[in-house]
Amino acid sequence: MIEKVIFYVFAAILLGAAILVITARNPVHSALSLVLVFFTSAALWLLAEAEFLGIALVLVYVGAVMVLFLFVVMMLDINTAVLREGFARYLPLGALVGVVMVLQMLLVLGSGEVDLAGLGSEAAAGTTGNNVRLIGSVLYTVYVYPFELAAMVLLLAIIAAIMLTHRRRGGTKHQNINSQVRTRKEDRLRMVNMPSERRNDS
Amino acid sequence: MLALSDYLVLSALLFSIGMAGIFLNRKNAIVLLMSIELILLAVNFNFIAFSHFLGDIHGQVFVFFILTVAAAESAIGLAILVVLFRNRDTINVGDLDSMKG
Amino acid sequence: MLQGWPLLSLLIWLPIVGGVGVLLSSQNNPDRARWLGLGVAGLVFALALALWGGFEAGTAGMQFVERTAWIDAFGIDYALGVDGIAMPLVVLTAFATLLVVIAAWEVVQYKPAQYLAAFLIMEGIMIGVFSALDAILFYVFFEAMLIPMFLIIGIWGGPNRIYATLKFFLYTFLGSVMMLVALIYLRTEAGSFAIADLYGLNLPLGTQTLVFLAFLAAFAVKVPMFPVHTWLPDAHVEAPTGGSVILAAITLKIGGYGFLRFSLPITPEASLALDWLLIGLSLIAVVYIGLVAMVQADLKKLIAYSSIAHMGFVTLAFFLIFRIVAGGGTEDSALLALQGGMVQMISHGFVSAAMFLCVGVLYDRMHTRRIADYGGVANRMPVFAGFFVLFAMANAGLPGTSGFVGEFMVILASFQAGFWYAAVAGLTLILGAAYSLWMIKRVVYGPVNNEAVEALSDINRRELVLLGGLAAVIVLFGVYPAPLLDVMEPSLNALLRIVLATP
Amino acid sequence: MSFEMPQFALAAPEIGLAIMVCVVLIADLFDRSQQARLAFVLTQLTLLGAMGVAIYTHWGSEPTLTFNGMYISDSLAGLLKAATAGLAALTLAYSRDYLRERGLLKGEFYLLALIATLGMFVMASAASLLVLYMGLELLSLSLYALVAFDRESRAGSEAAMKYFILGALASGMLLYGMSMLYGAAGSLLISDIAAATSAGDNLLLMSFGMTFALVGVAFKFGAAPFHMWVPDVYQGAPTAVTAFLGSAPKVAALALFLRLLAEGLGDLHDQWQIMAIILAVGSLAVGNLFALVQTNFKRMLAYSTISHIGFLFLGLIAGSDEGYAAALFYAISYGIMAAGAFGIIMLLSGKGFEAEMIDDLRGLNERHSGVALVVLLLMFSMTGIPGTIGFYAKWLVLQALIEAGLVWLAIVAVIFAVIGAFYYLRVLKAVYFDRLQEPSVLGASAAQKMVVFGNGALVLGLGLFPDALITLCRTALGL
Amino acid sequence: MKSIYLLVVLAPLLGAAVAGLAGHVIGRNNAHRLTVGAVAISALLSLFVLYQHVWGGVGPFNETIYRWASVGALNFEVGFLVDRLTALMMVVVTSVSLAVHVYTIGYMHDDPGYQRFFSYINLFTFSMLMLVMANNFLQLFFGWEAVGLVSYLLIGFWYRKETAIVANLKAFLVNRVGDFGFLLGIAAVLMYYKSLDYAEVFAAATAAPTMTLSIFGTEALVATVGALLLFIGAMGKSAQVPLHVWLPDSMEGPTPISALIHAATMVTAGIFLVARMSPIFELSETALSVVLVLGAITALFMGLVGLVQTDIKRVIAYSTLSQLGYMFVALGASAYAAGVFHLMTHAFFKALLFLGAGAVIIALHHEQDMRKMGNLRRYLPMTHITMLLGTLALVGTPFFSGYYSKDVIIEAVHAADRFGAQFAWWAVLLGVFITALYSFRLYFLVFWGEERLDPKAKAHITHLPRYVLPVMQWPLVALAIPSVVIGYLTIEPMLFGDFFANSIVVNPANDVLAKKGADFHGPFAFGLHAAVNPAFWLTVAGAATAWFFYIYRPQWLPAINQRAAGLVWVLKHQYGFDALYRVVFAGGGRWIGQALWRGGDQRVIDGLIVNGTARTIGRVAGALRGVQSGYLYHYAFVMIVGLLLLLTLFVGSWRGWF
Repeated sequence: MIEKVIFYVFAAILLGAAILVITARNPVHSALSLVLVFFTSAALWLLAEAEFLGIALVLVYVGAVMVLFLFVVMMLDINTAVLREGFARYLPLGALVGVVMVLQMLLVLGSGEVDLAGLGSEAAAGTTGNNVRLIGSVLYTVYVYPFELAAMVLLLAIIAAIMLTHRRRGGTKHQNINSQVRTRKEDRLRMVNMPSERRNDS
Repeated sequence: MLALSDYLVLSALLFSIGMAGIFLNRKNAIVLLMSIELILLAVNFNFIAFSHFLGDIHGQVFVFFILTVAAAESAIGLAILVVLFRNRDTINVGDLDSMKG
Repeated sequence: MLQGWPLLSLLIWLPIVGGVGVLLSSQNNPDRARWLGLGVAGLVFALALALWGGFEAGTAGMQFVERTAWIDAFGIDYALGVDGIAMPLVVLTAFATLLVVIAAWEVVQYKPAQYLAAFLIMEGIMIGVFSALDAILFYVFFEAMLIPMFLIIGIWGGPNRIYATLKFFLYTFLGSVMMLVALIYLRTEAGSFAIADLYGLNLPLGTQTLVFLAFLAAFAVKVPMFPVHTWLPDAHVEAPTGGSVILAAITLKIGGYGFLRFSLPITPEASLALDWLLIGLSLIAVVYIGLVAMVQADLKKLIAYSSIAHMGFVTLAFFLIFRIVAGGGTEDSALLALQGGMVQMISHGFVSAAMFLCVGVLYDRMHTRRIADYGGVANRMPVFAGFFVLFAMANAGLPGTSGFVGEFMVILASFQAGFWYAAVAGLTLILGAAYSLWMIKRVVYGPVNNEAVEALSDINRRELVLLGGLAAVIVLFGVYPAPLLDVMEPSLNALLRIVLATP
Repeated sequence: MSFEMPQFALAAPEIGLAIMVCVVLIADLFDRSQQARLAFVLTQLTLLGAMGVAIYTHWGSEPTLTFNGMYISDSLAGLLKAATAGLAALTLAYSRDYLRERGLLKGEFYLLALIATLGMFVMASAASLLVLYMGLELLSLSLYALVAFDRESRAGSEAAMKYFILGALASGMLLYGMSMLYGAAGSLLISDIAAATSAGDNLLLMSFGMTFALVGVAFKFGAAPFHMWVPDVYQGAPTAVTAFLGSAPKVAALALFLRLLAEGLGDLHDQWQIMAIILAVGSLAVGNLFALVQTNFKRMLAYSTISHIGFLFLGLIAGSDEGYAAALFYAISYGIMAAGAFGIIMLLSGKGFEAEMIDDLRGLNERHSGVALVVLLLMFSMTGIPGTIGFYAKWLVLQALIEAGLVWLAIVAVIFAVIGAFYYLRVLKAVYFDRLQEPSVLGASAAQKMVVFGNGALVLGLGLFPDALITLCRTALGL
Repeated sequence: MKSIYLLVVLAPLLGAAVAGLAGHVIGRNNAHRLTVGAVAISALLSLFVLYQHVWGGVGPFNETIYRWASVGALNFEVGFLVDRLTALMMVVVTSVSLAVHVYTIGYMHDDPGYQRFFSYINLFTFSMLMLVMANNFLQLFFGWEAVGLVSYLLIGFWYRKETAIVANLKAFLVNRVGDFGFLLGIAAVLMYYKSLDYAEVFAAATAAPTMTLSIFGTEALVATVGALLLFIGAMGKSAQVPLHVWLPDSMEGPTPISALIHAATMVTAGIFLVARMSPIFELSETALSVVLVLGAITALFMGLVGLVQTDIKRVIAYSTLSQLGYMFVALGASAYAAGVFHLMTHAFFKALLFLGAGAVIIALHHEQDMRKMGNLRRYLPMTHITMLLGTLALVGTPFFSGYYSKDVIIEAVHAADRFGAQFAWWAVLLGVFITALYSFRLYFLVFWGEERLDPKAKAHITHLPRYVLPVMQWPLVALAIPSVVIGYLTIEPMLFGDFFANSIVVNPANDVLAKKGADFHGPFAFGLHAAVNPAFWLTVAGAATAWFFYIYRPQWLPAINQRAAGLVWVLKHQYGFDALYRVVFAGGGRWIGQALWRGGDQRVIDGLIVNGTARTIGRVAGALRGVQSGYLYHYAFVMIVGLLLLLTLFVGSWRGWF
């Protein structure tokens, strides 16, 4: 019973925060709401006995990813005043589509049919015991292949992020003798044919 | 006792909110990234719920990988956002219409 | 002796390889391109004559058969062979291409190597169409024809060439894809794409009807039959002379050939059930198109419309056979209809080619195709005028020319189906003469109309060879068509048995 | 949790590729040519080697599972990998001149392409939802980065943003579906899912998940109505990237479909068939109609891609191995055509000049008739005219459809094919019929022309002798 | 004999080919030497053939020369049937042709198309011979069309003249209308008699005289349908109402061909045809009645038109029409022999008249208007004499050839008792008066009265020797002789003897000539009989009337014309046939053609269906492209709607919504 109460309370906070994420005027508010979403999620995951993931979510997401988000938000210094206009105009149609979809999904998920075939009880054997140990025991054995792939994904993320955002700092100057010697006229000199600029008196 | 459907319904709502965030957002691209996080979170809920009720750890492992990939994805997404901002001085979604038709 | 040779493969690939050779070797050397093209076309024609020479006239079966596995996964063979129906068309193709090469000699100045290559490749593909024994192979050639013709009209055509070539392409493409669907469907029934295996399937009538309609879409556009004929006048008007010649002389025949090779034997019951449609459209073509042809102000359009009317005769003949047999005619009369249709096709190949070459001769000198711009050409070009009148007469079906043979046979045969068929078909006698000779009157006869006509010079030796050769063939087949008919008879007879056996 | 030592040898293509990623990454640091020549050469060698290794490892073997059932080695995987690697190599071969002229010739380009290829390899051999997802993300993330590769390009970054957001959304949907499949089957292994499906467990949940998964797959293909990203991304990305993006990943998307929907959910065929029909017909309609009104060649090709995907889906709709083989053939042949078409754009473009409008092709026949001929072959191949590979692709699909009894769909398909012919012909009109006042000489390097000719020869050669490739595709699917 | 027949046919063909293809190589003189020689050979051999058939005891020849084509059991062959009818026709054709050839040497002397002309008339001779010597319908049709072709070429010989090229087009097209029927007739013959060979067809026809077929919803005799269809062909070629309109216009051609083709030979092909087909026509009372009535109409009404013509050649042309009508009347009355007999006599005197008219025209430097002639006997005595003889023969002066042939026709039709015979009899009787009237009108206007020459023509004629050229004069003489005597010489064997033997078949019940034969007591007696013959007195009346109005009181003429203005107007417009055809067929055809082209092809098929579809697709595409707005949220929205669509589909099928 207490589980239910906890579940519903956190679920309510979760959904409220999620709505705030997408509706907040200020992206910083959105980000902070998202942090709240993650926290409540972590709580709910703990409720489902996924302790490791719950903690990881807080550590990784709240601790790292959301910081990154906030960093970018602040770095880009986005003007918050002009945002959100037009939101209301499309809301009816958007809401309609959203509501219809939610209703259909709920129709399926809430139909009771999904709880069949031994899914209803949480008494299965696999989850008993130390959650971290369980995950740890399969992660490097059974899941060695995806694990390596995950490494590849991270490598990819590093390469991509650096490639996209890294800029040679403007201030540093260094010579490349090779290229200076090999240079040809066409590389340096570009003949541009453009009309002379009219003086703009008025 | 909580039922599986409780989790699934919660996740469905979260998923819908995430999707609504994507098509309702007219201005700020960064919120789109956050909406995606919501969607992935909803998926994670599903996996954890199933994992819990199936008594099967593999769902949780999947979530672990999703978290990893989502983090990488965020990194790349933010990088693209930065590139976009440098090129256009805006991340206003409504301005991204140079290609159409 | 010749039966053992891969003569058909040679006939298909020699021009294609030759065409590519011209393209590769002579892009910047027009003269070399011309001589090379002439050499290849001449060689192919010689081979085609050898094909005729080696052909055994008395049998109905396929001859010069070649068979190599091609797409093993579906049991599709590279299977070639000709019977009495296909062989004359192969020879006609080689002949027409030779004419085109000669006709282009100094006339085509823009990228002559590409021009000749396109026609040579076209030649190989068209011969492939006539000699394919496998439905997919047939279809491959059938569709591939679009490529060179698209370019020929589009690159060397007239001012409105783009509209014309797109229309040509899309029209024919739409028709032929329907056929592809039908062929694939037939494979599911027959288990093979070999054309011979598709005969005698005994499909239910409803299915047959659908298959028949699909074939109709392909072949009716190609022929072209009313009401899907409007691409032809446009294509002809815009095409260069050679393109018009090939279009009229060969590609239209492929439609007729398709009816004989596919529609009738594969879907005989549907042919019987829908013969009213085909006959009706054919008769409309004869009368309606005849009338339309009469009022054309453009020489090529007029001839194009006349082609449609003539091809209407062909389809009429092919689909009247059921009514001939039902109407009390003998099977010989049905055969007469088929023979007539075939002869009409071949003759029209010569005659329309000749007409278009004549227009080409005029166009090269005057750069106009408007009838009103001419008048009194005979004063300046008497030899040409003689040829032109002869060809117009052949177009009108004058006895002694090849144009007569088919018309005569078809009208005789159609009477067996009923008086009215013959009566309506016979109107072509009047209409054909009307539009052909009215055109002659306005172009060839009369006083010299303007200074441009005054400045005309008579045909040169090259043109004399062209037109003279055609005239000789036209008269020869008009006076003595028996060799041609004898070659076709066993095959047509066999076809007739297949068609008439089922219903 | 039982654990058995994986047969690493079976994953030789992936392992090799992953190693080479690292090698290229490091080698590029020491490459002083400033042109990433080393990275290029290594990448191409890797891809060609990977083709060989893939065939050697997978071809002809009975389906073997390893990595605890997460990795499958069968002929299909071999062919898919060989095809993706080959197409990737082909598109990369086009890219050098184009990248050099834009100052983009950096090792990262080849690195990202290699990682993307790795992702495709992973998908081709995936026997688990998780592996499938990881492969997909490897591919997608590389592609997002590649689209934004030209950092100075406004269109490029815009395209990348759109691609990223929509791609992530699609990934979310796919994952949502996968979570349902997991829930219904109680396992991440595709073989277990197939077993659960045929046993009839939790069919409602399974079908529900399948619906979402199908959306994810459709997005990767670019099938309507999940196609919206395609034109913008194709147009905005650097052409070298578009070429890469437009060819090999289609084969990978097919791998995704085959592994997930055909192998895993083959028994739900009745359920997804109708959805796939909607996707197919929608793609045919949207692709062909929108392409008609384009003036930008790249954008037109994008819509043409959508229409081709529609055709490809028709093969999948049949739900038979014949149909899958047809779709496989279609994907490979389309990859070859798309590579060629974008290769032509790269060939024609010069420094500071993107030859991406149809009008930029005008008078090409006068500038270089050989290249014009290749364009001709490519366009007719896309139209589906015999003598080119594109015909057999369409033919096989139609055959599968008709054998499945869906003749009406075949007719719809060919009608759209005819409509589609129109815009391909418009390209040829520009190439052949429009004449320039003063045709300039085509200034492209001989090497690049050779690649173009090779591509054209491939289209023609396979158009004349398609038997080998058809047999390969059919064998891969056990026919 | 076969080689002789072949030579008869091939000699002119060879001449035509050489003169036509190599005319400029061999030169003018060689061209006419060659062609005249060729025709001379044909003529001599034809005479020999006739001699052999009549006196040499040679029987009918019926053999195939070569197989043109065969389909199954059907054979299409080229072969000759030479019997007495054919032999007679051969002689008529070649002899008139020879005369015309010789005459042409003079007439076309200055024409640049000299060789071409000779080539054409040689070709014509060949074609005509093929026609008359055919032993089957195919070859008949070949010859039929070939003479039509040459006629076309020759009418348009002076192709610079707009009127000439209009006339030849008209001639060809009108003939084509006839051929249309003719070809259907051949088709009918093939269908019901299973062959195209005369002998087999006639045998089959005779064997099944009552075979019927269903047409127009009623049963009709095959013989009737076949005969009528064939007769349509004959109407075209022999210019019977209503297909007569081309013949007067054909006078645009050079005069020699008017004589040869449009008077003596080609236009009589229809007569020959019906005579040849007598076994079929005899089976159908209806068909014969039609022939009879149409012939009678032509004979009377076309003669009337001749009265108002001012062009010398057109007068003769209308006369020809009228005389052809006479011949058809004879055929319609089953007096085939009389028809053929008239054909022969008419060939000579009508050719003579035309050549005479040609001589006049040449002498006056191409003046054809009779109002600008008069009193020419002073300048052209020889022409005058021969034309007078021709005129006398035409009007049927006793003992002249025309008298015999025409009178027999009148008598025969009087004796016939089939439907229309009564009308025909009146028509031909009245026609006699008309014939005399227009013939003598011409004669008086040209050769008598006051001189009304143009100065130019006058100058031309006075510079000439007394007659134009000997080569033009001799043919006149040569034709004048048979015009006068041939009837007297041949009436007995041809009409009342057994000359035609089996070549013409007459049902004994219909055989009016046999009835008349009882009253026949030799040609001389027949000539004397004129005194009690109304026809003769009508002739005299006609001649007298002509004399009265054109010599004695020409000043009364205008008044008469005014009185009968309406009638004259009608006659001058040839009863409106030309106008009708021009408006209804030529104009209507063009109007329909335009309507079909602009309305059907351009507007409906191209505009609405073809381009309309393309336009619609384009519009739809243009409208749809707005969906691809470029906005990310729209894209996402579309995706989500797509998802919703699939989801609805799934949920719907699960819940059974649809």
